[in-house]
Formats: sequence, structure tokens, C-alpha cells
Amino acid sequence: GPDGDVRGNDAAETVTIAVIPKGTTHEFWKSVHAGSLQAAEELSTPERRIEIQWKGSQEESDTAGQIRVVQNFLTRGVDGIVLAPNDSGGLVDAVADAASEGVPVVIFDSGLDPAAADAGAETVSFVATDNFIGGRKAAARLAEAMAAAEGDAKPGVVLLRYKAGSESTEQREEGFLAELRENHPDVEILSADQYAGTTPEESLANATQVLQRFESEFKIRPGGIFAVCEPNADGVHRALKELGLTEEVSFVAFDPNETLVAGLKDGSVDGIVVQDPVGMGDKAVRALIAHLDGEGVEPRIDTGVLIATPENLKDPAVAALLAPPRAE
Amino acid sequence: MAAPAPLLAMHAVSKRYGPTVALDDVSLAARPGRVLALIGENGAGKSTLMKVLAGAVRPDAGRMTLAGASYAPAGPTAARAAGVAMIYQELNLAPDLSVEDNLMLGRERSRFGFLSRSEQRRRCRAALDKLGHGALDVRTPVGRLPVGTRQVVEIARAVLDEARVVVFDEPTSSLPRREAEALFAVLRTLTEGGAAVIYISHFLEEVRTVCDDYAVLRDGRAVGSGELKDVTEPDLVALMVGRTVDDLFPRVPHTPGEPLLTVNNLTGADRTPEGASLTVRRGEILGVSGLIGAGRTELLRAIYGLDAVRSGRITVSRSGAEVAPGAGPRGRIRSGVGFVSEDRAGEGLMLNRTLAENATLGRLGPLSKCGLLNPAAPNRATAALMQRLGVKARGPGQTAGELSGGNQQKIAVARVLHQDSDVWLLDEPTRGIDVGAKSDLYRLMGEAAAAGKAVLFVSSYLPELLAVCDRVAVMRRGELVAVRPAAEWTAESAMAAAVGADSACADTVGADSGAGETEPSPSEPKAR
Amino acid sequence: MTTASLRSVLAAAGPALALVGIVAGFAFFDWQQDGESTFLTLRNLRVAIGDALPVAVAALGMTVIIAAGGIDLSAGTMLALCAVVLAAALKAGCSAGTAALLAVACGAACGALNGVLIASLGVVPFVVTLGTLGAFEGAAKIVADETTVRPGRDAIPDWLGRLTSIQGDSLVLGLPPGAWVLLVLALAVAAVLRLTVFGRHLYAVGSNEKTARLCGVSVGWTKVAVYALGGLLTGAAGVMQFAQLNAGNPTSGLGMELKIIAAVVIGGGSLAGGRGGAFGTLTGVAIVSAIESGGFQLGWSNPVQQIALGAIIVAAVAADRARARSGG
Amino acid sequence: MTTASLRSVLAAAGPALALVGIVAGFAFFDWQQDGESTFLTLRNLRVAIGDALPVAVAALGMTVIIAAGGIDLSAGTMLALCAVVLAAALKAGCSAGTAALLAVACGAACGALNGVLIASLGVVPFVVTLGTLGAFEGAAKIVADETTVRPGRDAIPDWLGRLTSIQGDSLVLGLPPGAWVLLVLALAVAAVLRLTVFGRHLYAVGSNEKTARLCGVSVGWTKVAVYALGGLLTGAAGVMQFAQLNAGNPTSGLGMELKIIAAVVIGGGSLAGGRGGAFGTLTGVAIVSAIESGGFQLGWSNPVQQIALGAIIVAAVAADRARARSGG
Ligand SMILES: Nc1ncnc2c1ncn2[C@@H]1O[C@H](COP(=O)(O)OP(=O)(O)OP(=O)(O)O)[C@@H](O)[C@H]1O
Ligand SMILES: Nc1ncnc2c1ncn2[C@@H]1O[C@H](COP(=O)(O)OP(=O)(O)OP(=O)(O)O)[C@@H](O)[C@H]1O
Ligand SMILES: [Mg+2]
Ligand SMILES: [Mg+2]
Repeated sequence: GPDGDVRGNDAAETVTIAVIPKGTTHEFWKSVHAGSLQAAEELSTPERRIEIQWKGSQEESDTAGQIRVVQNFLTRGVDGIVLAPNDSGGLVDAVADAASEGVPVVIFDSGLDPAAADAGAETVSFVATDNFIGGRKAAARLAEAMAAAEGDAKPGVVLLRYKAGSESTEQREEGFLAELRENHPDVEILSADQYAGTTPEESLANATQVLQRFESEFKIRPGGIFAVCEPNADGVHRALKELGLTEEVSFVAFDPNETLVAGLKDGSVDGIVVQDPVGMGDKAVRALIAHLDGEGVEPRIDTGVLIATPENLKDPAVAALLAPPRAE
Repeated sequence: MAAPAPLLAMHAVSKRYGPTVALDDVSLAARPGRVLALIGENGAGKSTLMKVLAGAVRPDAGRMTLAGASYAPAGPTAARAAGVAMIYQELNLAPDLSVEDNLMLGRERSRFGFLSRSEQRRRCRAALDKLGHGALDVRTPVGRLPVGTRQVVEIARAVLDEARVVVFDEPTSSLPRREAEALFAVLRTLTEGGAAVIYISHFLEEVRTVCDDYAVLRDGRAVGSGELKDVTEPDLVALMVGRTVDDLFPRVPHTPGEPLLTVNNLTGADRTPEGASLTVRRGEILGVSGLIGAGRTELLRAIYGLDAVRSGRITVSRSGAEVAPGAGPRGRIRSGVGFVSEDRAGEGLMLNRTLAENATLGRLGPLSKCGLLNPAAPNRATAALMQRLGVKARGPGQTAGELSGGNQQKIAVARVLHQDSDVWLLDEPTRGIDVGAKSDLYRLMGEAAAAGKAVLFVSSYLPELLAVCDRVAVMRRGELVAVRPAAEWTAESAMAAAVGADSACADTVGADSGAGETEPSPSEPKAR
Repeated sequence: MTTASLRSVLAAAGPALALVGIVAGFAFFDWQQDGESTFLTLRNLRVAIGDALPVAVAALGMTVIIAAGGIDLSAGTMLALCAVVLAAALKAGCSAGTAALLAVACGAACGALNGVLIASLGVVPFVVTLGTLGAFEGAAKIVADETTVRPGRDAIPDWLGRLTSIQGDSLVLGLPPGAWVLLVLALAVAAVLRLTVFGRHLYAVGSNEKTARLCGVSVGWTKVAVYALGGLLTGAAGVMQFAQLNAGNPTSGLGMELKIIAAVVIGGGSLAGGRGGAFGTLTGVAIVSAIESGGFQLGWSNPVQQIALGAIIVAAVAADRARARSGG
Repeated sequence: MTTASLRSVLAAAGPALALVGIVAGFAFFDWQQDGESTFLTLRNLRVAIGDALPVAVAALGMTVIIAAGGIDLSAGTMLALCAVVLAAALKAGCSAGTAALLAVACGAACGALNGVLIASLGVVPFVVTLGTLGAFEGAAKIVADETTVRPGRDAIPDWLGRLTSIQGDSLVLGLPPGAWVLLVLALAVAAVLRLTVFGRHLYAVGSNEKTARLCGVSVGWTKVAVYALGGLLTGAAGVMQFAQLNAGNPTSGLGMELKIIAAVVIGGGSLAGGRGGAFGTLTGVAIVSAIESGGFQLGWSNPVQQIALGAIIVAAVAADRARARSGG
């Protein structure tokens, strides 16, 4: 099967679980994959082998492609599906199809339309970071970093959004704005309507232009920037370095990669909101197996979110999340 | 018999293309029941005048009357509706569409937008019957038909239109003799029905057989018109070129020397040519005659390495060695062989590039060092060649497509000169070009022979072969059947050889032959 | 009728043989792998059809355009624009019928715009539609206010929402309802191409534009009509895509144009114009679907599948051209 | 030299005039808006250049291909593949020079593959490169193990990491170092096109393949060489893209091919072959950059910018063709 992983040799029974990420090319998903494999290994017994089948759509934003993946897994006849929907509404019918064929579905990372259950899209559980809280943590950290850097000047921030219609990143954006409004009224929100784009290349170009425009047009330099996901942050980070603004502008990212972690060390990044992708994959698979075994499962499982800063880098809990294991 | 009143009259028509004056104050009259020959050099404006008539080109000035009424077509459709049909110089057919669809294009019979196939088919069959091609399957895509048959389809279109004025723009330049004769019969059918026919051709003999009246254009002006029976051919030529041409076939003295090109038993991949052997000597012009489809083009292409070869040997004595049959044009150019294609626009030239690029492409070596071009050299070399060949153009930087046919052909020949080829393979080099340019080309061939080159000259125009060549070979069904000194051939004997002694067609060759060739059977001897 | 349809069947025979070969191959290897073939099941057929519907309908439109010697690079973004228009109309309270009509009309208008530009400017279709490709995506973003438009379940009646659905109660005669719509559209396109005056003019323009003009075909109007018809079908494809996702996403179209063109070309259409037909194109769509679905069932990874599809495109067209050359 | 270069200057004049007009327009409106023009600053120029470098270099390659009558739809994914190869080589411990060489060689090999397929199969370049487009993306994913490849800061020497950088200490004579590389490449391409035997052969193949063959040009080899040269430049573009983000992303290339082709076409290249030159193409790239950057400075939204760019593509080419027709 797709990336089939054999656990145990002459098992009497095999439980096949399809794990479907939003995309396959970001490091985050590699860690989720590692988590799901870890759960499968730990839960496999000599009597029952748990097999993970890992497959995503060709491109990250291809909703129709993800529907195709779900349907093809149903055709193959898997015992359960773990899914991170690309689009909260678009996958409802596919999940409903799974439900009607008796295949349980655990949603992770990004939510399904709240009205999905009415359409027959029953799900076992939703295993994810509380992205709203993540956004709040980012805002708090950014305010703190700006205060340390600027001192007296009235600081302004820029929010660079990811892509319209992506539930998880929209939650982060809302959490970020809510925290600023509620707890940091002195921080001005300079811009919250720019989309940085879905690839690092696009983000680099857009962030450069945004910074350029603020500086020249409004004669203000934003005190802080929040980039709501990893590819996005990658481009923004590079733009800041390029424009030589890493000192002046505080920067908080969401999700780590090697470059960003290095940035945390050299001071060009002031904080990274870190999720627990391994835990997410692990817990989602465990929830599904528990459901198959007839046990009750919490409808919402929070996998936690932390903020990594230059200060708490060495903290083992943070360090583990900054460099999570990945499936090879 | 007094000439009837004109059915169509064009008055003081003018047309400019940018700096070029294509038509300058031209008047013309065509009478019902008669065939008017429209003649003139290349670029004289014949096609342009007829395009004006057919509504494809809008004149800058002038007016026209048709059957006494004012006639000013808004476009080709309007012209056709008014009863003016045109058969263009280049075939105008949609290759992917069937014969029926091509014939009915633009005048489909339909009901609520849906085609009425049966009615269409009936009309197409009727039109083809008239042309003696009733057996043609109207559902065949035109792209699968041989060239001659395609022309028939095009002519059937005019028949179908029941046009009152029918224009033929060089219709026989790609027609085999038998179809040309069928065409002449159609012309008679048309004129008997009261239509006025305008006929453009560079073949004066043909004009004399087919036409009643003539009109001559020179440099966009009408320079003479009248009834053909009142003029002689030298008169016509003088009108066309604006001077008396004493020698249509200039001969430059040359004497054949040792063999230069030797072809032994050459057989093409698709068995044309088959077992061809010939020798061309230094200072010799060898003509190749034959029917259309006899494989003369294939023979030249095989010698030049453009087509795959099954077996045989080709030797060019300059290199002294045998030329590998598979070596391709590149190898041929190196061993001193040059080729002028019969398809000038499609293969011979890059119409959208400069004269210099066209003339020098075959041999950039002397103009470059280690692959690096000397930027001024191609222009310099081309300018010299243009002067030598008398090319009328602004300069070596002009785009080839802007030149008239004859001048384009000279550029193609200039390439062979630039390549310094010892062996010249010329495929129908005089097709579609005017008398003046033709005579220039004959002189060039003579000069080449005098300079010790070997010229292999393929033509469908027997008079020029007999006048220009030292020896003439005849090709039949892919085989070279006879090689004799030119003086020993007559039009009749050449035709008999081309057709094969056993053929009954031999005696159909009239004394006026030369416009085309006869054809051994109505079906194409060799489908593509 | 008989000879014309016979000819069209024969023209489609090459691609059809390829399809049979590919399906047989996948069925065999799938059977060898598991001892039974999940590839050759009715369910898998339904999944493949439901998935391919938008591309298939749009490819019918592209067939018309390519037969007339054109190309439409803007088909993908135009499709997304139409889906967004449909979604926005529904959200604004239009009835589903009106909204669908609007989407189709929008497609026809976009197509007509392409046609007018091509006919009036003397610029090759490739360049014109390269320009409108971006313009249509921009327009879609404006209509959608740069986000995904979700009209909500209640605004979407069953006939629309279940057009591409494979759930038991949606099926009509065993297939998703959209499959029958596709069939009707394909028959209509085939009839237009083969049996109407417009069809003759269209092939004439594609085969030899100069001849068509000299024979009195109004080439300009034919082109406008061709692109409008192509756009109309692209609009219908937008309706199909909306039905798949229950939402209109302004960025979901980019890249789709190449899939659409690939289907037409595999199905025997020639970019030189004058060739191609409705059923050939459907065969082309089926070949692509078979590779995608079969590759999945055999457990090919995403990259392997991409490479295989690329190879098949080249091989299919090379074989077809070789066959045509040898006069078959 | 004089006449040839004069001609090339004249050929580029049309697009150059358009560029001047567009820049002047943006500068004026920008000045009107703020009282001073931030658009016409050296800094903005640097930003625009740094951003446009990958497309510009790839467009040089596309110019060669289009002048020879071809087209390369696979340029975008090929570029991504080369960037990934570079990243993977660095990560595997190659020296930066070797890695960059590998990337360029990879591009040349991919291009040669395209050329060989086109020359040997008799299939039009559009279809062949439509096939390899997918294949190259698949290959990139395999090389990258389906994720973004980050070699890490230490593996990237300054000359490579700062190729597109606009930071003060990276600049060479006031511009990013890559700009000078671009200039050298453009001069080289112009020289190849205008001053070499190969250039003559290339234009001949683009103008009339049959004539080229008749004149002893080996058409097949010329095509292979043309596509290989185009691929080589695409490889160089991949190096530029890597330098922008210091990472190789296998999916970042899709869609880029259209930008690259648009630049060539705006710059005067004709898809019918036989036309186009290096400096025309650079002008085309500059026009696109000016619209993107100017639109941003004027505060145009993303969709408006897309529509404007589409309109300019069509208008620029229409104007150029009209000028050519009127014999200007
Ligand atoms: N579309 C055009 N654009 C520019 N010049 C043209 C065009 N058509 C014809 N000409 C020019 O007008 C003149 C008359 O050309 P025309 O084709 O009418 O000559 P012709 O007598 O038919 O010659 P031929 O015997 O070679 O067919 C020529 O100088 C030609 O170059
Ligand atoms: N490109 C083509 N398309 C269609 N038919 C062609 C083509 N080339 C040649 N033919 C036809 O194929 C047959 C063989 O042509 P070929 O050129 O070998 O004979 P040929 O003796 O040289 O006669 P020609 O006087 O036509 O040059 C002829 O009937 C010719 O009209
Ligand atoms: Mg003419
Ligand atoms: Mg011939």
C-alpha cells in the first residue's frame, strides 16, 4: 500500500488506517507521520497488526485531490481514516461517505465545518492544537519583544495571513488579533489584510513589498510581524534579513523549521509558536484505535501549544518540539 | 464575329501596399463566352488585380461594373454571391475536411443549422461529374488526395457556383497534362454557358490554345490588350518585359569535361527512384524530363540526401570519394552538391528572414571562426551575389518574403553559388517565374557550366530543357529510361519515352505540347 | 449520420485502444497484488467519474476550441471564476437554477471576451489567454472577496449538491447524476461538431483559416462563437466543481488548464487544429483517470504517479501521430 | 557588430517604449499620491531585481527555445528540480561550486531530454513538455523526499547565499550580485543568438525547419542543443531561486512556466518562432516587475494587479504585432 509499514510478521489480523495530511511537502506533516507510526507500533500486538497508509494530495491546496484520496482509500477498504481537511466544507461529503460505509474518521490539525454532522459526516474526534490560543500566545510574545526593543515609541504590528479558507490559520489570525485588542490596546494593528501567499517564494516577495511600502509610504517601520505558518514565516524571515530589519522588527513565527530555529538562536526570530505534530499523529491514531475497540473517545483532544523564545530554547520540552522526529 | 459587350469591366483600379504600387490605374474588360488571358511578369500585379475583382482586396481607387451594374464587393462572399469565382494560385482547401465539406464551405445547405447532407452530396456529385471526376468519393478528406485532384476540387467549387465570371490564377502550374486538358474542356463548358473567364498563366503557348483575348500588365499598369489572333508571341513578350527579348534561351558556350557526379543504381526507401543511374560531367547541363509523379523530385532529393535511400552509390569527383547515401544534406554540401527546391515558399526559403541569412545559411564556415560569425561578412557576401544575379531588392537586410517570385528564386540560386557547389541540382527552378527571370536563370546555368560545374536540371517545361541542356534524360515511374543529347529529342519522342512505348497516350501529344505533360492513367501513378 | 459517426468512432479508436490496454494492465497488476481487483469495481468507477467531472466537462469545451485551431490557457481560472460566481449568487439568495445559469453565462461571456480579443487583435490565442488567465483569477478573487465562498448547506438544493456525489441515494442508474449530464453534453458537442453548419465552419477555421475566409466563412464570428461555446462548457464545469466542493474557491483553477488540455490532446485533438472530437476527449479524460486511480490502487507514490502520467501523455500522443503518419 | 547590434536594439525598442511608459506612469501616480515617488528609488529597483532574478534567468532560456520555434511548459518544474538538486547536493556535503554545477547540469540534462523527445518522436513541443512538466515535479519530489530541502546556513557560502540579496554588504556596484550574473548571461545569450553559427541555425529552425534541413543544418541536433541550452539557463535560474530562500522546494515551480513565457512574449518573442532576443526578454521581465512593484506602491489589491498584468500582456503583444504589420 502507499508507504505501507509492516509491524509484526505473522499477525492474525491487520487493521489498516489511512492517514491523510493536508499536503506532503512541509516538515510538519513528516512529524505527524512519525507520530502516527509510533502509535501504530506501540499499539500493535502479536494478534493485531496496525498498518498506517500515508498519502496526501499532489499539491497542498488541492481540495478536489484530497477528496480523491479519501475516496480511493474507501475503495481500497481501510478500517479507519485520520484526516487533516484541506477545506472545512469541501471534505464534508467525503467524510459523510466514509461514515455511511462504516469507516470511522478522526479529524486532526484543521477542523471540519461545524454543520458537518448534520450532513451525515460523523467524526470520532478532533485532535488539534488550539490554534486560537496559539495566536494569542504569539500576540503576547510579540508585544513583549516589541516592548523590550522599542521602549517608548508607539509600536505597530503587521499580520501576514496565509490563505483564505484555511480553518487552522484563520483561527490563529483571529486569536492573534483578539489578544492584541483585549490585552495590548497600545499596540497599533498597522495591517491585517495582506495575504503572504502559500509558498515561501511568494511570501518573500509579498513581505518585501509590504515592508518596503510601509517604510517609504507611511514613514513608519512596523515594530513587529506575525507570520501564521511555516512556509509563510520562512519567506518573511528571509525578507527581514534581506532588508536588514531583523534588529528593529520583532518577529514571531508559527511552526518551526531549521532556518527559523537558527533564527531564534541568532536573534532574528523572537518567538516561534510550536505545536506537537508528533503528539497529534500519535493521539489521532490512538483515538481511532480506541474507537474501533469500542472505547469512548473525547470529541476534542487538544495537543497543546507552546511558545519558544531565545530564553527557553534549552528547555527540554521546547527543544523536543523545535526539532521533532520525522518519518524518513 | 464582333466581340460581345463586356460582362465585366474594371476602370482605373489602383492599389498600393506601403511603398509598393501594385496596381496603377488599371482598366480591363472581360467578355461573355470568351477567355481573357491576363499575362505579365512576376509582380506585375495580376494576382492583386484579380483579388480586387474577387473582393479579397479592397482597391484604393477605381470602380467595376458587372453586366452593366455597378459592382463593389464587400468581401469574397459578396463577390461570390454576385457570380464571381476565383481559383487562387495557391491551393485553398481545408485539408482535414472532406471533398464535400470543402466544396460546400461557405454555402452549406442546412435546415435549422443542421447540414442537409443528401442535398449537398447531390450538388457536389453533379459539379464533379461536369469535370469528369464523378467517381471521386466526396467523403475523402482533401488532405489525402493527390495534388492534381485537389486542384479539381478547387475548380469544382467554381462550377458549383454557376459563376458568371471565373478567374483562374495559374491553374496549371501544378496540374498534370491530362487534368490540364480536362480543365481546358471545362473552360469551354463555362464559356459556352456564357461565362467570362479570366486566365492567368506564364505559359504563352497554353495561353494561345485556350484564350481568345489578352491583357498585359507591367509594373502595375495595363500596357496592352486585344485579341490574341492579332499578335505574335514576340509581341506579347515585348509588352510584358517592356523591351524586345531577342533571346529567350541565352546560351553560354560550354564544353563538357570529365564526369563529376556519378549515380549508380540508386533506389529510394519507398522505391522511387528505382535503380537510377546517371552521370553528369563538368561543364554539362543534364536535363531531366518526365511526367508529373515520375519521381524526378525524389531522384534529386535522394541524391541530395534529403530522402532516405535503400541502396545505390553516389560519387562526386571533387572529393574523389563516394558519398555515403545516408550522409544528409550537410555531407552533400561538403562534397560540393547544391540543391534548389521546387517548393520555394514551403522549403526553399525562410520567408521571414533576411536575404543574407537565406543566402548564406548553407555555408557559414568561411564567414565564421570557431563557430563565431563575422557579423558583417554575410551581408557583404550576399550583396555581391545579388549584384551578380541582378536581384531586385533594397539590400541584403530585406526580408525574403517581400520579394517577387523570380527574385526569391534568384536568392535560392544565390545560396548554391555561395556554397560554391560543383554540382547543381535544380528542381523546377523556373516554375511560376516570369520570362525575364527565366532567361536570367538560363544564362546563369550556362555560366555555371562554362565555369566547370555540373548542372542537373529538372523541369516539366520541355522547350526549356531542349533549348538549354546538353543532354536530356527522361524518367518514368521512378526509372531513368533514356539519356540522349538534347538535339536528338523532339517533343514527341520525349513524351513517348516518358509515357512508355506501349502506351496509347503517346499519340495524344499535340504539337503545342510543353505546357505540361501527359499522364499515363487518370489515377495518380503513385499516391503520397 | 452513420458514416459521420462511424468516422468519429474510428478517430477515437486509437486512444480507446490505449485506454483498454491501460485499464487491463492496472486490473491485472492490482489483481496480482491482492488476489482481487479493487480497481475494476463499480465503486471505483463511480469515484473516478465523480472526481473527473469538472475536467471532463471543461475538456469538451477545450475540444471545440482546439478543433478550431485555438487554445485556451485561461480555462482553469475561468472555471474557478464560474464556480465562485455560482457560490456568490447562492449566498446572495439566488435560486440554485438562476445561480447555475449565471455561472454558465459567466463562462460564455469570458469565452466570448477571449474570442473577441483573439479575432480583433491578431494576437495568437496562446498569448491572449495567457493574459486573461491572470485577469480571470483576479476577477474571481474580487467576486469572492479573496476568500472561499461558502453558501451554506441550506442554500444548496440536492440536485446541485449531489451532482458529483457517489452516495447511494444520489445515484441515477448507478452513476453520479453529473455523469449523465456529461454524456448529454458530449452528445450535444459531437452533434454540433459533426452535423451543423457551425461545426463545418469551425473545423474549416481550424484546418485552414485562409481558405475559410475566402469561402465566405466569417472567421472572426466563428472564433468568437467557438470561444463562447468553450466558455459555456467551462461554466458548466464550474458548476460541477462547485458541486464537488460545495464552495467556490477563487484559486482552485490555476494549473487545471494543463490537465484539461492534456485530456484533449491524449484523446486525439491536434494543437494544429482541424482534429479532435467529443468522444476522443472523453477517452482522454478516462485515460488520465485510469492512471490516477490505478496508480493509487497499486500503491504508487505521488511522484511516481506524476512521472507515469507525464510519460503516458507523451507516449499516447507519439503513438497517435505515428499511426496517423503511417496512414492508419 | 554594429548592424547586428543596431538591429537587436531596434527589435527591443517596442517593448522598451512600453516599459518607459509604464514606469513613468507609476512614478507619476505614486508621486501624486504621496508628494514623492517611492517607486522610483534605488532601493525599490534593488528589491524588484532581487525578486525577478529567477524568472529573468529562466526567461533567457525560454527566449532561445521560443526563437527556435519551440516552447517549454516544463521550465517551471524543471527550475524547482534544479533548486532541489542544488539543495540536496549541499546537504549531502558537496561544495557549493560543485552543487551549483550539478544544478546547472541537471537543467541541461532535463532540457536535452525534452529536445531528444521532441526531435525523435515528432510530437509538438507543447505536448512533450506538458508531459515532462509533471515528470520533473515528480522527480523533484523524489530527490527532495517530498519535503523542502534545507542544507543549513553553514553549508551555504556567501557568494551563493547572497546572490539575490539586497543587503548593503552583499551589493556589487549597487546591485545584488545576481543582477550582474544576469547581465553576463544576457550578453552571452545575445551573442550566441546574433554572432554564432549556432544562432543562425537556431533562427533558421525556428523560421522554416525544412529550409534549415535543406541547408545542411542538422535540425534534430540543433533542437537538442537549443533545449539543452534553455535547460542550462533554467538550471542557473534554479540556483537563483535557491539563493533567494536558501532552500529547495519541489513544488514551487508549477505555474512559473507561464510567468517565464509571458516575459518572453511581452519582450517581443513570437510563438511562431524566428523572433525574440535576450534584451527584449529582459525588457519583458522588467515590465512585469514594474507592474507588480508599481501596483504595490499604489496600493492596488492583489486581484487588481493580476487583472492589470493580464491586460498589459495582451496589450503589449497586440501593439508589437500591429507595429510589425505596419512595417515599423
Ligand atoms: N499583401 C501584400 N503586401 C505587400 N505587397 C504585396 C502584397 N501582395 C502583393 N504585393 C506586391 O504587389 C505587387 C504585385 O503582386 P502580384 O502578386 O499581384 O503579382 P503577380 O503579377 O500575380 O505575380 P506572379 O506572377 O508572381 O504571381 C508585387 O510587387 C508584390 O510584391
Ligand atoms: N507535398 C506533397 N503533397 C502532395 N502531393 C505531393 C507532394 N509532393 C509531391 N506530391 C505528388 O506526388 C507525386 C510524385 O511527385 P514527384 O515530385 O516525385 O514527381 P516529379 O516527377 O518530380 O513531378 P513534379 O513535376 O511534381 O515535381 C506527384 O503527383 C506530386 O504531385
Ligand atoms: Mg500571382
Ligand atoms: Mg517535382
